Amino acid sequence: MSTDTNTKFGRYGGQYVPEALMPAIEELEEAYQRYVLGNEAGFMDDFRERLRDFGGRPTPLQRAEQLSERYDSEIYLKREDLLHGGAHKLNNALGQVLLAKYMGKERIIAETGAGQHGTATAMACAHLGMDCEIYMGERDINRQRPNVFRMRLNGAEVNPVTTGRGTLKEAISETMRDWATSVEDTHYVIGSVVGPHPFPRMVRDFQSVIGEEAREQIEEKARRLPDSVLACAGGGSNTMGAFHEFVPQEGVGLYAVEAGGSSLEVDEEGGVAPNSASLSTGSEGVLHGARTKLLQDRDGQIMESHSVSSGLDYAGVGPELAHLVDEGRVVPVNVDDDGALEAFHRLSQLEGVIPALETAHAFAYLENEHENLGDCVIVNVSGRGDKDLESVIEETAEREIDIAPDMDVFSGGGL
Amino acid sequence: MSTDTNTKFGRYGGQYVPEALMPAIEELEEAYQRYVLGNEAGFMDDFRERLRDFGGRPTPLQRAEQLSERYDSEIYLKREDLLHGGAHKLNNALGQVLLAKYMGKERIIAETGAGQHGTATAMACAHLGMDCEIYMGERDINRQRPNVFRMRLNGAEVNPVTTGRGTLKEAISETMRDWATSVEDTHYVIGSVVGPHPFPRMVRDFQSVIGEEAREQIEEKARRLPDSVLACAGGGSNTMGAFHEFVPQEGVGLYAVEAGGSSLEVDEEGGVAPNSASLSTGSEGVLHGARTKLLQDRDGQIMESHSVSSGLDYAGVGPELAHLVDEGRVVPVNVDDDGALEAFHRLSQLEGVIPALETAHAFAYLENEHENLGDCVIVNVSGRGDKDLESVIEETAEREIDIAPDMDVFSGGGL
Amino acid sequence: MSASRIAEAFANGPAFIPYLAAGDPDVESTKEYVRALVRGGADIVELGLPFSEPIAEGSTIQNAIVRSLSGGMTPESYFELVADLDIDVPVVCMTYYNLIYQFGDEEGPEPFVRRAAAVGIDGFVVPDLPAEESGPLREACDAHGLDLVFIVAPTTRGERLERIMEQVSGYVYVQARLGTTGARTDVSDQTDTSLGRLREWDVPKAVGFGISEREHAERIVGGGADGIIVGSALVNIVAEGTSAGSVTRAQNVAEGSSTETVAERLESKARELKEGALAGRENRPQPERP
Amino acid sequence: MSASRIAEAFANGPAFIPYLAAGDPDVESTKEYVRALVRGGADIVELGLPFSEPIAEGSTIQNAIVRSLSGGMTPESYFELVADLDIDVPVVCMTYYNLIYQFGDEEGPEPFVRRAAAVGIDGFVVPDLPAEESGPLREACDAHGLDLVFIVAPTTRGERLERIMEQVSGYVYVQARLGTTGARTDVSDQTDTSLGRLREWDVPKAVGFGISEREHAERIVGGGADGIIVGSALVNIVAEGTSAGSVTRAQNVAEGSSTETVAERLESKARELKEGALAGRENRPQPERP
Ligand SMILES: Cc1ncc(COP(=O)(O)O)c(C=O)c1O
Ligand SMILES: Cc1ncc(COP(=O)(O)O)c(C=O)c1O
Repeated sequence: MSTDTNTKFGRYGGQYVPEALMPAIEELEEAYQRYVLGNEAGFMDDFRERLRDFGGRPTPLQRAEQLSERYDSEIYLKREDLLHGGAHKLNNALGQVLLAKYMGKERIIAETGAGQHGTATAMACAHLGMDCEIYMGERDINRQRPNVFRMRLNGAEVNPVTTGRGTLKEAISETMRDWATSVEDTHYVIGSVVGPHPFPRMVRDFQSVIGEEAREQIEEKARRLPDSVLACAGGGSNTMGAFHEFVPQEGVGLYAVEAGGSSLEVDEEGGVAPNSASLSTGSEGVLHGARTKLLQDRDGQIMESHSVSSGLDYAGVGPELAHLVDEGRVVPVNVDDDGALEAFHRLSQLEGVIPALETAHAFAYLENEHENLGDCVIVNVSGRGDKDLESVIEETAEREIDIAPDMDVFSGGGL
Repeated sequence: MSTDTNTKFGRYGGQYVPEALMPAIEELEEAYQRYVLGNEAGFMDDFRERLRDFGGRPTPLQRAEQLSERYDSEIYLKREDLLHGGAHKLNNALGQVLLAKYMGKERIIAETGAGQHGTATAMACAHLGMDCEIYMGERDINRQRPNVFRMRLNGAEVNPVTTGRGTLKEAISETMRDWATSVEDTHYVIGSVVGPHPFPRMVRDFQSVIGEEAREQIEEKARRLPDSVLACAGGGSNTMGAFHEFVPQEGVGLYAVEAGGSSLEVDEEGGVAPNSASLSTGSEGVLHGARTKLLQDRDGQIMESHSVSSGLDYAGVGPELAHLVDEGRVVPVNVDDDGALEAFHRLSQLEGVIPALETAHAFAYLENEHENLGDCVIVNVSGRGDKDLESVIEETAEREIDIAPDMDVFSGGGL
Repeated sequence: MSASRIAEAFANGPAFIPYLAAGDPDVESTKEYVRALVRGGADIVELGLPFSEPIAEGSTIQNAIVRSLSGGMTPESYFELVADLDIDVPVVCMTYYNLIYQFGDEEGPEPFVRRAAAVGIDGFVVPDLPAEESGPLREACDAHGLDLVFIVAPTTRGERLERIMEQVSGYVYVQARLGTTGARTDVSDQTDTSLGRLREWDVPKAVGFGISEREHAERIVGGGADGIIVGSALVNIVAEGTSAGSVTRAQNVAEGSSTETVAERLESKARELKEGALAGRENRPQPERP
Repeated sequence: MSASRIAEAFANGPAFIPYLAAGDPDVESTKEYVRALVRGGADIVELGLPFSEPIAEGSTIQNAIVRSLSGGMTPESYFELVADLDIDVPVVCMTYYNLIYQFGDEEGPEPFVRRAAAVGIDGFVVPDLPAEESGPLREACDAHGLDLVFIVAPTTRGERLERIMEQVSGYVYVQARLGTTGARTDVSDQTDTSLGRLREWDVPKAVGFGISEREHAERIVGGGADGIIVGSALVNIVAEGTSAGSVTRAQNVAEGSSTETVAERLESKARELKEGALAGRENRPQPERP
C-alpha cells in the first residue's frame, strides 16, 4: 500500500514502528485516502461542519493595532486561541477522532505535553461519544494541572507517565506501547505532524485549514499575500497548518520559531539539551516512527529537551518541516525562555490577547526581527495562555521582566 | 434629556444615583443615542468589526447531539463560551470601552463578580489602549484567581473590595464610589443590564447580537423558530442578550434561570438569602441606580446573596427582565447549587463543552424540565468553565455527584 | 408655604450642620452624642438612617453604618430614637431611597414621610435620589410640610442645576468636591466655583464633603456659604471611642488615655467648627451695594 | 548462502533464546549472566543494546534499559562486551533503528553492521524497523553475512506476512500476543493461530513475548514452535539481584536471603525453560505423512 514516494518527505518521514502497529497504520492510511482525501461518505463535509459548529471556525484574522504601530508594519494575528479548547489542537483531534469513528474504532488514546492536545482529544471524544485515555508525563501533569482537570471533566482517563523526565517524549512512547496492545479496536490520535506515515500528512491536512483561512482573510483585508508567516514549532502542527497553503507562494517567508530554552548548548554527558530546537540544531535520526531532525547525542540516544512551554518541549519535529528546512523553504529560528516570557507579557498588555507560552515564542521572534520580516506579517496565535498562568507566575518571579505586572494581589500565593 | 418613558421599563429602571454622577450619565445617554443608536462616526460598524476580528463573532449555534438524544428533542447551544475571554461579557465590555474612547474618556473602571466581566473589560482596554481598574470582592478574588491573574496580565489594576461579604454587590458599590470621584475623565463599564439608565438598555443592545445571530442560525439550521430559549440570569445580560430578538415572537418561551443556591428560604435575621433568585423570589426596590426586583429584608436592607457561581451571586437583576417577568413574557425559574454542579459535569462529559458554573444552571433546568420546553430549544452557553475548575473540585468533593469524575490524578491537592 | 424650621436655622448667621449615623454604635450613645453636638453649637442635625449599600459614602461613614446595622438599627428604631431626642434644633434624615420606598404597607414614600413627620423630622437628604426621580417623595414632603434637600455636585451645571433648584427646599447641599464623603485636610477650590454658580438662587447653601477643621469652616463660610455640613470628622471621633472600647471619662482616666469622653470631644469639635464658621462670616467681604 | 550459525542453532531441536539488556546493571555482570544462560542451555543469545526510547518494551525491560544507560552503556562498549563474551552460541543484537543508523561516520546502517560482524554478532532484531523500511539494513547484513530477524505480530497477515517472510533470515520472531514485552502468567491463544499461519514457510519460528515458565515453553513448543524467546522473566531475576544489592553467594548467605547468586538463578531458570521446550517437542503430535 505505502510506497517510498508517499510515506516520505524527501529523506524524512517513513514508518519506523513495531510490526504489531503496521496493519493499523495501513488501515489508517487507507481510511485517510478514502475519507480525508476522497471525502468518502461525506467525511470532510461532516468534519468541516463540526469544526465550524463545535469548534468555532473560521477563527478571525485580526489586525493587531498596537503591534502594527510598534513595529511600523502590518501585523495580523491568526486567532487559533479562539478555537474550542483554546488552541489549534482541536482541528487535528476532531479530525482524527471523527475518522476513527468512521473506521469503526471504539477507543481513543493520545499523548499530551502541554495538555492542549489531550484536552482537545478529550473534548472531541466527549462530543463524538468515544472512550478516551490520555498519557501525560508526570512533570507535565504538574505544570498543566488545569488541562488535566479539563480532560477528566470531559470523561477521559489521564494516565501519568513516570519514565524519563516525564514529558512529551515519554508520553508518546507510552501511548505507542498502549497502541501496540490495543491496536485492533483503538486509534492513536497523535497530536502533531510527527509519527509514522500517514500521520504527518494527515495531521497537516487537518491543520491546514489555518493557512487556508488566513490566506483568504489576508487577501480580503490587505488585498495581498503576507511577506512572512510566523508560527511556533514543537512537533510542528500549527506550523505546518499555517504554512501549508503558503508553501507554493515563493514570496512568502515562512518562519518556524522553536524553543531556544535556556541555551542552545547541549550537555552531552547528561543527555540533556536545555532547549527544543531540533530544526535549528538537531541532526537526522529516527524517533517515534519517523526519520526527522532530532536532539540526540553522538550515539543516537534521544536527549531530554527543555522549554518553559511544555508544548514545545520535544526532541523531535515533523518530518515535512525538516524537509522544508533542508529545501530552504522554511527558515528555522528560535528564541529563548526569557524572550518568550517577555513576549507573553507584551502581547497580553498591548493587545489584550493572552497567548500560550508556546505561541509567545513566535511573538518574541517578531519583536527581535520585525525589521527583516517585511511590511505584512501573519503570526499564528496557536493557543491561549489560560493553561500557563501558574507557570508564568513562577517563571516570572524568577526573572527580571520589566513589563511584567506586579503580582501583589496574589500575595497569598499562587493561583 | 431623559424622560420617564425612556429611562424605565414599565415600573422598573430609572436613574437612582448620586447627583455627582448624573451629568456623566446624561453625557453617556447622549453618546448612546448618537453612536450606538445613530451609528455616528460609524461607531457600530467599528464595534461589529472588532467583535468579529478581536472577539471571534459570530459564535456558532451548535446542535448538541448527545443532549438532543437524551431529551428526545432538538437542543441547540449558542456558543458564547467561544468568545474571546471565554464568556458573553466581551460583547458589552468591548462596546462600552469603545464608546468611552469615542467619548474621549481616558480611564475605565469596572466591577466584577466571577471575574469574567473584569477580564473582558481588561482585554478590551488593552486592545483599545485604555487605562483600566477593576473592583472585585475579596471573596471573589479567592474564588476566581485565574481571572484575577488574567486581568493583571492585560495591564489592569485589580482593587480588592473588603466591605460586606466581598462579592459582586459590594464591588458595584465601590466602583460607583470611584466613579463619583473620577467621573470627568472616567467611564464606568457596568457588567450587566443593571444600574441606572441608559446602562440596562445599552448593555442589552451590545449583547443582543447573541439572539440576533441565534435567530438567523436556527432559521438556517432548523428552518423554524425555537420553542424555548434558556439562559442563566445573574444581572441578566446574557439573558437579555439571548432573549431580546425573540421577545416579539410570542411563540418562543423565554426562561431566565436563576441561582437557587442552597435554598430559596431566606434568613431575615442574618440578612442572608442563600440564593440569588431575585426574579423568582425578590421584591421591588431600588439598588445600584435602578428600580428592580431585589433580595431585601422587610426594611429594604439588601440581603447578602449566595450562589456556587460568583457570576450569579447578586441580589438584584436587570430592570427590563423584572418588567418582562411581570408582563408574563419571561418565565423566571431557578435551580440549586447541586443541580448546577451536576449539570456542569453532565455537559462536560456528554458534549465536550465545559460550561461556566453560571451557564450550568441553564442546563440543570433543561435536565429537569425538558419535557415542558418543546421540540426545539436553544440554551445560551454564556461562558466556559476554565475559571471554575478550582471551585468545582472543592464543591464536588463536598457532595455525592454520581457522574462526577474521580479526581485521583489530583491526589496531590487542588490545581 | 411658611418658612420651615430648617429655613429659620439659617436666619441667625452661618449654620453648623453636623452629621452622625444613627445607632453608631448604639441608640443611647447616638442620643448622647447628638445632644453634645447641639451643646457645641449645631444649628441643624443630619442623622443618617443606615442603608446596607451606601454608595455615596466613604469608608469612615461606611464603617459607621456597619456598626449601626450590626447593632440592630432599623427604620423603626431610628424613628423612636428621633422621637426621644428632645433637642430644639431641626433634624434632617439622611438615607437612601430604598429604605424610604419600602417603609410601611402602602407603596411609595408616603408612609415613611408620614412617620418621619410624626416623630419630628424636618427634612430629608437622599443621596441616591436625583431630581429626575424625586417626584413622589417631593409630593409626600409637601403634603407633610417637610423639606427636601438636594445635593448639588461640582459637575452640576446649566439645565440640571435649574431643575434641582426648582425642587429644593430647606437648603441646598453643596458638595464640596467630587467623590464620596470623608474628612480631608484641604478645602477644594471647586467649592468657590460651585457657590458662585448658585449665587443667583435665594436658598441657603450649606457646603459639605471633606470639612474637618476650623480653618476649612472659616474659609468656606468666608467664601459665601450659608452653612457647613460636617460628617466624617465627627464620625471619626465616634469610631475612635468605639475602638478604644471606652466611653466614660472615668474609664479614660483610669486607662490613662484621653481624659475626654466621646461626647465631650464631639462637643468641643463642634464648638471649634462653629467658631470657624462664625469667623468666616466676619471676614466675608461685604457685598458691594451699587 | 550457506546456513548461518543461527540457522544451525535450530538444527538440534527446539532452541531456547534468552534475552538480556547489555550493561544491566554493568558490563561485567552481563558477561557473567550470559555465560550462566549458556550453561543453562541457551542456543542463541539475544543481547539488547539499550535505546533511550524503547517503544516496544514493557516496564521490566524499560527499567533494565534505564539501569544500563545510567551505567554508561554505549554502542561501542556494547561491541566490546560482545567481543569479550567468548561463548559458542550465536549472538543476536536487539536494538532500535536510530542507534544503528547513527553509528560511525558514514551515513546509513553499514558501519554498525560492519562493526557488529567484527565482534562476532550473528544477526539483528530491530523492533521499530518493519519490512518497509529495512532495505538498507538488509543490504548491509547480506554484505556482512548477518541474519536479519523480523517480528511477526498477531495482526500480521496476508500480503504483509509474505513481504516479511521474503526478507527474514535466521528465524522469524513470532510475537505471542499484542502489546509490549513483559512476563505473563498465561500463554496466549494467538500463538497457535500465528504458528498456523506461518506453517508453510520453511524458516525457524521462535515465539516470544510473555513466556516465563516451564509450562509456557512446553505448550508453545508443543504447538509447533521451533524456539522460545524469553526476556522479561530473566530480566526480573537481574532486577531482583540489583535491588537486593547483593550479587555474591557469600553476601546472600551472610544476609540470610536467597542462597543463590543472580547468575545461578539465571542458570537454573534457563534450565527449567529449556527442559520445558524439550518436553514440548516430545509431546508434539507427529505430523501425519500422507
Ligand atoms: C498552544 C500550542 N501551540 C503550539 C504547540 C506545539 O505543537 P505544534 O508544534 O504541533 O503546533 C502546542 C502543543 O501543545 C500548543 O499547545
Ligand atoms: C459565564 C457567565 N454567565 C453568566 C453570568 C451572569 O451575568 P449576566 O446575568 O449578566 O449574564 C456571568 C457573570 O459573570 C458569567 O461569567
